[in-house]
Formats: sequence, structure tokens, C-alpha cells
Amino acid sequence: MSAAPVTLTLDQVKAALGDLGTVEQVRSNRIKVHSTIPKVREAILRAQSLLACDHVVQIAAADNGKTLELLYHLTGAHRMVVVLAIEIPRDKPEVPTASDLLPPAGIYERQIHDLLGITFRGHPALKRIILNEDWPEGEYPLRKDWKPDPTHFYGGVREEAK
Amino acid sequence: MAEVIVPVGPQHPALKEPVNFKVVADGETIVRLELDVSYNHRGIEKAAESRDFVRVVPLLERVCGICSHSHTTVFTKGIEEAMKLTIPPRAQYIRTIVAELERMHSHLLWLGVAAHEVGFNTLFMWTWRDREAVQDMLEEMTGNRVNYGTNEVGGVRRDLTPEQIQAALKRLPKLEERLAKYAEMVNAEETMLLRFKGVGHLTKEQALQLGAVGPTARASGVDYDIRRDDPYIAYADIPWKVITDTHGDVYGRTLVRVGELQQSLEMIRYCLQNLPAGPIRTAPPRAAPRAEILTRYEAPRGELVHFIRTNNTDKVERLDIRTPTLANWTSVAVSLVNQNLADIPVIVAAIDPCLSCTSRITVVNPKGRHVGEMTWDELSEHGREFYRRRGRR
Amino acid sequence: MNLSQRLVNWARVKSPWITLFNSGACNGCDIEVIDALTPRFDIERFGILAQGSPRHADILIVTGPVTAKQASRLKRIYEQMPEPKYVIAMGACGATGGVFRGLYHVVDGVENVIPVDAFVAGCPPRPDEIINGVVACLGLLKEDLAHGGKEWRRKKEPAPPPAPAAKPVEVHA
Amino acid sequence: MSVLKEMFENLTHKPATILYPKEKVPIPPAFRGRIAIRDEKCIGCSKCAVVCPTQCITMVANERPVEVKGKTITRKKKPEVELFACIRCGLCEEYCPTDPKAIYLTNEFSGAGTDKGVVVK
Amino acid sequence: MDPILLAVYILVFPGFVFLLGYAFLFEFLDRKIYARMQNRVGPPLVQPFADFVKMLGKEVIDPKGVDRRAFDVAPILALAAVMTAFLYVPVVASSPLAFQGDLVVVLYLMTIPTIVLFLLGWLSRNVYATIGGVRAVTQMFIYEVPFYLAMLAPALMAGAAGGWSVSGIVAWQQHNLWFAVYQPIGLVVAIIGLQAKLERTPFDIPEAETEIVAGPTTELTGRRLALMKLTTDVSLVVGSALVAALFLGGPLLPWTFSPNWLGWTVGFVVFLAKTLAVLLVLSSIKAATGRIRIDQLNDIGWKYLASAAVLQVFLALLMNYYLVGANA
Repeated sequence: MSAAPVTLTLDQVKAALGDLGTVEQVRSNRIKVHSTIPKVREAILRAQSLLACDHVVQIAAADNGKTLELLYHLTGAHRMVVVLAIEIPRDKPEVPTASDLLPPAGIYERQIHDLLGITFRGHPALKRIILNEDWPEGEYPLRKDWKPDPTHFYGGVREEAK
Repeated sequence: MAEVIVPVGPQHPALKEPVNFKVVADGETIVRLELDVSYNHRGIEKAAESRDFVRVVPLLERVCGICSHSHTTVFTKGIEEAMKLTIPPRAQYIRTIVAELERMHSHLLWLGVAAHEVGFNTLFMWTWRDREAVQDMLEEMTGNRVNYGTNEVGGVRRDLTPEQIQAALKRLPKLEERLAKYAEMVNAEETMLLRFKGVGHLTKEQALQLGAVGPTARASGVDYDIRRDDPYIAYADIPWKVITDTHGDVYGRTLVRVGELQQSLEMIRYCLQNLPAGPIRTAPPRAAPRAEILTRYEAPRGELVHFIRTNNTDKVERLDIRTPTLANWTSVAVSLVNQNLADIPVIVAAIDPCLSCTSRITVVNPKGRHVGEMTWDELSEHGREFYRRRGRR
Repeated sequence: MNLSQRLVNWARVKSPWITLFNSGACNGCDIEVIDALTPRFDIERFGILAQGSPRHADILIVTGPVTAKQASRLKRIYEQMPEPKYVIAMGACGATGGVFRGLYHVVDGVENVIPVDAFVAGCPPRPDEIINGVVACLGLLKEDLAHGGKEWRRKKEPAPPPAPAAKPVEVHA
Repeated sequence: MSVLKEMFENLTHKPATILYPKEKVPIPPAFRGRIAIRDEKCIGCSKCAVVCPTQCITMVANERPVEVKGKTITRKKKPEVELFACIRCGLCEEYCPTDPKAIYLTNEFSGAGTDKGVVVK
Repeated sequence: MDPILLAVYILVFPGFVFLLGYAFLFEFLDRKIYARMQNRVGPPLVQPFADFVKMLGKEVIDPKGVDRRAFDVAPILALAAVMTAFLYVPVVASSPLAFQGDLVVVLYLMTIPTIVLFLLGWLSRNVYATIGGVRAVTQMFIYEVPFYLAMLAPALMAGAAGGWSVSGIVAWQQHNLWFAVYQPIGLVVAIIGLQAKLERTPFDIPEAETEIVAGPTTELTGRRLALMKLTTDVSLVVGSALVAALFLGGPLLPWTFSPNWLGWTVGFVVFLAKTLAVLLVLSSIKAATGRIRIDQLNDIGWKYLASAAVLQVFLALLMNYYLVGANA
């Protein structure tokens, strides 16, 4: 079975998103755009309208140590994955939401908020979703510097009142 | 009858896995709902960062018991890409055989569960009986019925002997006959048609917009299959075709899955008959160089994505798993609104939810979509109140 | 023991109804338990029926390492069941947390939440192993009936230490 | 109608059930079952304990001379396995350097019990 | 009839003791046939009895905020109603308790379990139970009309000779053909209606396991559950016996046998054969179908079942006028 023809080229992506960040081809079917927080919504909009990226594959999040990173993986009928990468400062982890542009992003954003503590401005319901209800506020298990605090209660069954 | 909140789950007979919908129903019609699917969150992504490539594979295998092979294949394939390893073709074929057997067992399981959801237990029993043949094949080849332990970084752990291949080939004709029968039954069984047709409808536009994947998307006419669009393991060498359908409802998803069952059987037969000779593994280096990999795989439920970062060590720096179920939840929430309460199980089952995989969030945000006005706060308060009452009893 | 008591005891062994609770498992055990209901193994021949409501069940089969979120639910389900009730912890996860032992969101085994009567080893156990497990649980039931309750088993060992509020978590390199 | 036909066919045929305790379900030779240890072969290298994903193998002190590659050395430790934590993945068997394997998975069932502390020695 | 004999009739055979035993046998056969059609072995013979005894011995939990007494009484009421109904159904010959119009009483008594289910659902204060109860009553309103029409059509045709009594209608069939021949549409409607009344697939909407756990019985435990399950089994027997009596000629054959005991034995065997035949049909329907939705049932019930039943009544009246009327 032969692959679907890849019609989206590096030049097209450069033409569409070149002014929003540096563009590089990282794999035969993956083009990465290093963008910044203020430009990311514009980049998503342009990827949708100019590059026909109508499907969000994944919003990956990672902790780089100094910064947090978000990678929006978009694709479309051309089957080329366009990655919009943004770095987020650790002390002020805030990005505008993409949930109104990409409906499935709402789910991914809540998950990232829960596990990495990135706040998505404008998200309509950014609440605890993946960790249990008793999880202490302000602790994000997927951050590299997170260690469980023995004095905190992380869930399970609470002992009967002492 | 006034609006009532029907909590479905986390322990509920329709769902063998924990999930909680708080369904607000007016009489029998669903007005709005909230999904909460994180009961199975175990923290696998964090644990993966602290285990080396050998020990992490059994862990990832247990992300989900139904698509255990998918998770290990997608991971090892990503690590191999980072290490720039070339995997011997025999290993690729064995991976494909197990992958397609897994798809068959998963789809047969799904067909039975879907029948069970609409109370048609006879079909459920039959499909599960025939699924045993697939399970036997898997057990004979890999040594376990659920967690096959086939993959390792660099190849596969077990070779297939000629006897195993012959035994598997012998089982296929009977299975093929049964599949033909199911293909016929799905189209002829009146009560099933009543419950499947027009239920949980998604248009092609909706499917694209809501990010549906796998059979859910293909049933709505979205021609999207990673096995063809980004071919991996041996799919580029095997003759097969993508099954799509235009019904867009549960019935369409059934047709797609039955069609894929037949395709998978053909693929398995081809791979068994044309299994290349040679080694089954290459020795991987201990550590993977710094790399960032997005590796995709067509799991039985749809596109499975692992985002992997490696950093010159024998552990991953970051592993972000996006499961097909997670991608499909948004579409479920939309297709449930205005449906009958009785249709919840079958619509939810139609995406073949795998909540262990998802093991994380989900809540479909009620605003922005036409799901309703009730905020998550109010709803969760209702839910908590309900459980408090239940708990006091 | 009078006749009616003997009759009830006989019936309890003959009619163990199960309910299945996934407390964070990978589904493997759940599938195998359901598989045991289907024609190949058909545990209805032992009188075992799968019930949806914990109120109707005699044996609670728990699969999975018990995630932090499910622990309180598991306890509630257990409390909803009418006496006499038995618990089977399925697989390596149910017994010790298995491959998820020590992760930050699991409590490592069913016994840390509710008392468990029988364990079934394997990851996942084959359906025939599950049948063996249920049979082992029924054997226990018979012994309990002879001893007039579950207490005789508990006395041997001191009460299990209460689960620590926070437990050691895998150290990250 | 194909359903009705098959239903009545089933009524007249023998059921597909294997009457388990009386008849045994076939166990394929590749089946990965209960873990077992050949103590006389073990050289105490600890590889199994290191590779085990559940860390259910502990090395306990057990001094004994063993023969490795023609030389006689003194092994210090031997493995013990927590049976109910074993996930039967077979990595220990794969990484065991001896022949035949000192730690391996048998074809038998792991069993069920009331005590989860069972240790395979 | 001799009062002692009458007491034996009511209490032992073919009254309550026989009825309970037969109910257990019925459940066993139902489950066994269902299992065999699914290609599995199914439960052992004593299974329903063991289930019943076990449930009797289990703890009874009172859900918080529930009227305990109502919860205790309701299942007994349901069981008593269907057991009483059985007394008017001929088992070995005509029922000694028969009176004119007892058919109406029997049908009325058979409705009580459904009402009790609704009450239980309503009293449980559990969402699943409430929905189940509401579904039970909604479903009742749908199937009850065609079911009653189909069941009453034989009475119409038997006319004054039948006396609107089950035994009378059976006696009428001894001299004429079975009503299954006169009223095939009525028989089909009656069987479908019975399946709906007994809440079996495809009409197990009120207790749809995958949707609402166990419906109205979700919160029941111990003896309450045991009695409700027993009520279901007894209803199955009564329903099958009623269909056998009204449409298949009940225990009587066209010939009469000289010593009474011989007639009774033959009648009993005929009764067993006919009720088991009805059970086989009911079990096959259960195995061959999935559950339909309540709105679909509404559609089917009013559009097809009700009109078929009305048509059958109309045909019965016509036949009365031309065929039977001419004979009588």
C-alpha cells in the first residue's frame, strides 16, 4: 500500500508561517515551526486556513527543565504533520487557549493543566480532571522538579478521623 | 418527569471500565452530559521517565490490556527511529501478525460488547466464542492471551516456528467463515439494526472538526488510516485496503469494523505465508541519542500517538501518550446530545472506549459546543452531592 | 447446625454471584473475567452470574492496582454489598500493584483499601486460573461457614497496618 | 433469520464449553506461567532482579560455590520471587546467563491463594 | 368439592407447592435453553432453587430514607398476586375455583407485579431504580392494551359457554378447535405481549442491565430480591399456562377419559407439554433479539400490536356471527 501523496512542502509552510517563527523539516512528514506564545493562535489559524490542517493530532507538553514546552501537532488531508512549538516560562506558565479553534484541544489542555500546571487563558472550564479530587493544589506530577511531599495527602482512602 | 442526573459509572455494568458520565436527562432524552474518565490514571508517563528501555516496555504494555501490542510497537518504533536502527524484516512481519491479530480480537470483542449493550447476548456469546480462536493463536505465538510481550527495542523477543505458523494458518479458514456470517448477521438482524441505525450520527465535517480517529472517523467517510498514510512495520509491503463507510452512525462503525476484520485476516494470512527468513532482532545501543519523535500507529481504536523525547540516556526524557479514545471523546459528547438515555451505552461503546489507555481526563467542555449551559462546577457539585448521599447509606 | 442453616450454607456455595470492579486495571483482567462467562469457559455452570448491582452480588472481583481516585469508590462499592461478602483481587496488580507498584497515583493493591479474601496470580490470569481462584474463594467460604464467620482467619495475624497517608514514590533519576 | 437457524443448530449440537475442572483447556508450549528457579544453576549474577519490571525478584544471601565458564567461584546471593507480584513477562528468563536457565517460566498456572506473600525460592 | 381436597388443591397440588417447584424448573429450563442456544452448557438443575435460598439468607440492607415496611411488603404482595392468579388457571382439569369472569381477575392480578416494580423503583430513591420504575409503567401502558385485547378475544368467541372464565374457555376448546387456529394473530400478539409483560428481551427495557444496572430492583437485597425474582419466575409459569389455556386448549384433549385420575394424569401431562412449548417460544425470542428502545416499543406497540389485536377482536366477532353462531 503506498502512502498518500504528500503535497505540503517545506516552502509552503515557510510562506505561510515563516514570519511567526523558524521553520524546519524534522522528518519526511513532519515540519516543525518554533513559534512564540503571542503568535501561536495566529499560527494555528493560518495553519487551518492556508495549510488545510483540519485535524489536531496531539498537543504534547514537556518539561525542558528551564522552560515548559507545548507542541501542537496538526495535520490534514495532505498527511504532513505541522508542529507548532512554543516555549513557556516556568514562573508564568500561561498561554492563550486553542480550544475555540480546535475543539478537541479542550481535552488536551485540561490534561496538560492538571499534570504540568500550564494555564490556558480563555479556556471555559479549566478544572481538575485527571488527578483525583484530593490532590493538593499547585502540585504538578509531570514537572521534573516535582517530588511527593510526605506530609501531603495524594488520594486513596483517608484514615478514619483520629 | 423533571430533569434527573443519571450517573453512569464509575462502576456500571455497561462499562467494564471505570468512567463516569453525569448525564442530565429530561425523561429519557439526554440534555447534556459531562464525562470524567480519569479513574484509571496511574501515572505511567512519569514512571516511564524513570525506567530504562527494557523495563519500560512491559510497563507500556499494561497501559491497556486490549491494545497492549499497539503501545509497545509504537514506542519501540519511536525509540528505534531515534536510534536510527534498521529492524530485520522478519521482526517487522511478526510485529504485523501480532498487531493484526490484536485488531481482530479487539474488533470481535467490540462486536460482542456492542451486541451486549443492546441486550443481544446471543451474539455477544458467539463472537466471544470465536474470538477464542484468535486468543489461542496469540497465546500459541506469544505465550499470553493479553500481554503478548512480543516487542523489544531492536526487534521481537520470540520467533515463530514453522509449527506455530502451520497451526495458525489452519485456524484461519474457520474464522473466515464465521466472519462472513457476522457480516451477514450485522445486516440482517432486525433489533440490532433498530438500535444501530441513525444512532450517534457524526457527519464527515463533524468528524474532522472534532478530531475523531479510527473506525469512528472512517465510518463518517474520513479516509484516514495511519497504516497507509504513515506506513510502519510491514504495512507498506502487504496488500490491503482501507475500509470506509458513509453512514456515520453506529451501524456504519459496525460495518467498518467487520470489514477491517476481514482485511486483517487476509493480512495475517499473507504475512504468515510470506514470512521472510532472517534474524528477529538487532542489538540496540544502550542509550538513545537526543531526539524528539512523534510516532503514530493505527491501533484497533484509531490513531495512537506517542511523543517521545530522548536525551542520550537509556531512559526517555518525556513520553506523552495520546490515545485514540481520548481523541474520540469529544465526538461522543456531541453525538450523545438529544439521544435517548437507552442509547448511551451503545454510542459510547461504538468508539470502543479504552479507558485504561485514556487514563486521564476528559471532560468535554459544555460551552463553545452546543452541549448546554450547565457549568462543570454545578455539575460536579450535583455529582458529589449524589455520591455523598449514596455513600451515607 | 440446624437444617435451614445447612440449606443456606449449601446454597451459598452453589450460587456465588460476582460483580466486577475495575479499580484502575489495564482491562486485561476484566476481559479475562468476562471471557470466563462466555461459551468456552461458561462459569454459569457453577451457578456464577455476573451482576451489575453490587447489592446483588456475593463476590466482588477487583482488578487493578487501585488508583487514588478509585480507592474511595472501591470502598463504597464494598460497603454497599450485603453480608456475607467476599473479595477476590485479580492479577499481580490486585495483589501488589504489579507493574504499577510505587507510582504516584496508585495505592498498591486492593488490600490497602478493603479486606481481600483470595488472590489470583498472573498478569492477567487465564480464565481457567480465574475459575481456580473463585473455587479457592468458595473453599474459604465453606471453611468460614464451618467456623461460623470470617473472624477465625483474622485472628491469626495482627490487624494490617493502616495505609500511610503518603507513601514512598519511585525516585526519579 | 441466520440467527434463528444457528440458535437451533446449537440446541442440537454439543456446546463449545470445555468443562474446565474435568477437562483441561489446552496449554500451548509457549505459555508463560508460574515462575520457577533452578537453584543449582544460579550463579547469583542479579541480572534478573535488575531487569524485572515489577522488582518482585529480591536477591537474598545464600553463599555457595558455583561453576562459571570452567572456573569455580563463590556466589553470594540467590533470587527469591514474590509470586503474586510477578507479571510473567519473561524478561528474567531472557536475561539469565545460565544454560539451562536458572530462573524461568513454566507451563503451569501461578495459582490462587489467600496469602499474597507467597515466595518462590 | 371436598374442603380437604380443595385445601390440597390450593396448597400442594397443583397449587402453591407445585407452582413454586414448577417456577424453579421453568427458570432453569429458560436459562438452560438460552445457554444452549448460545452454545454453552448453562446452569445445573438446582440452580434457581440455590439462588433463591442463598438470597433468602443474605443480609437485608435498608437504603437510607426508604420506607422499610413498604419495601418488605411490596415483593410479598407481588408474589401473592401472581400465585393467586395461578389458582384460576386449569392445570389437570377445570379449576375448582373457577367462576364467571375469573379471566379478568387473572389478568388484573398479573398486572400487580408491574405496579409493585414501579412502586419499588419509586421508593428506592435511586436514580436507576426510579428510571426503571417509570420505564416499567410506561411499558405497561404500551403492551397492556393489545395484550388484553388478544387475551379477551377467545372469551368473546367462546361467548356465554365460556363464561369469561379460563376454565370455561378451556372447556369450550374441548369441543371445538383450539383458539390458536381461530385466532393466530391473537396468539402472536399474546405471546409478544407476554414477553413484554415478563420484561424479557427484547422488552427488558425496565431492567436493562447495561443502561440502568438492574432497574427497579437495584436497591433490593436479601429476601426482598429473592421474592421479586421468584415473582418473575411464577409470572412466567402463570403467563405460559394462561396462553396454553386460552389458545392451546389447556390440559384438556378432545376426548374424555373414564376414571377421573386417568383424565387428570393425561391433563397434567398435556399441561406440561403445552406450557413447555410456550416457554420454548419465549426463550427463543429472548435469545434471538436485542433490546429495543422504549420509543421504538411505543411505535411498534401502538402501530402494529394494537391494530393487530383490534383486527383479531373484529375477526373473532365476525367468526362468532357466521361460524360459531351457526353451530350454537
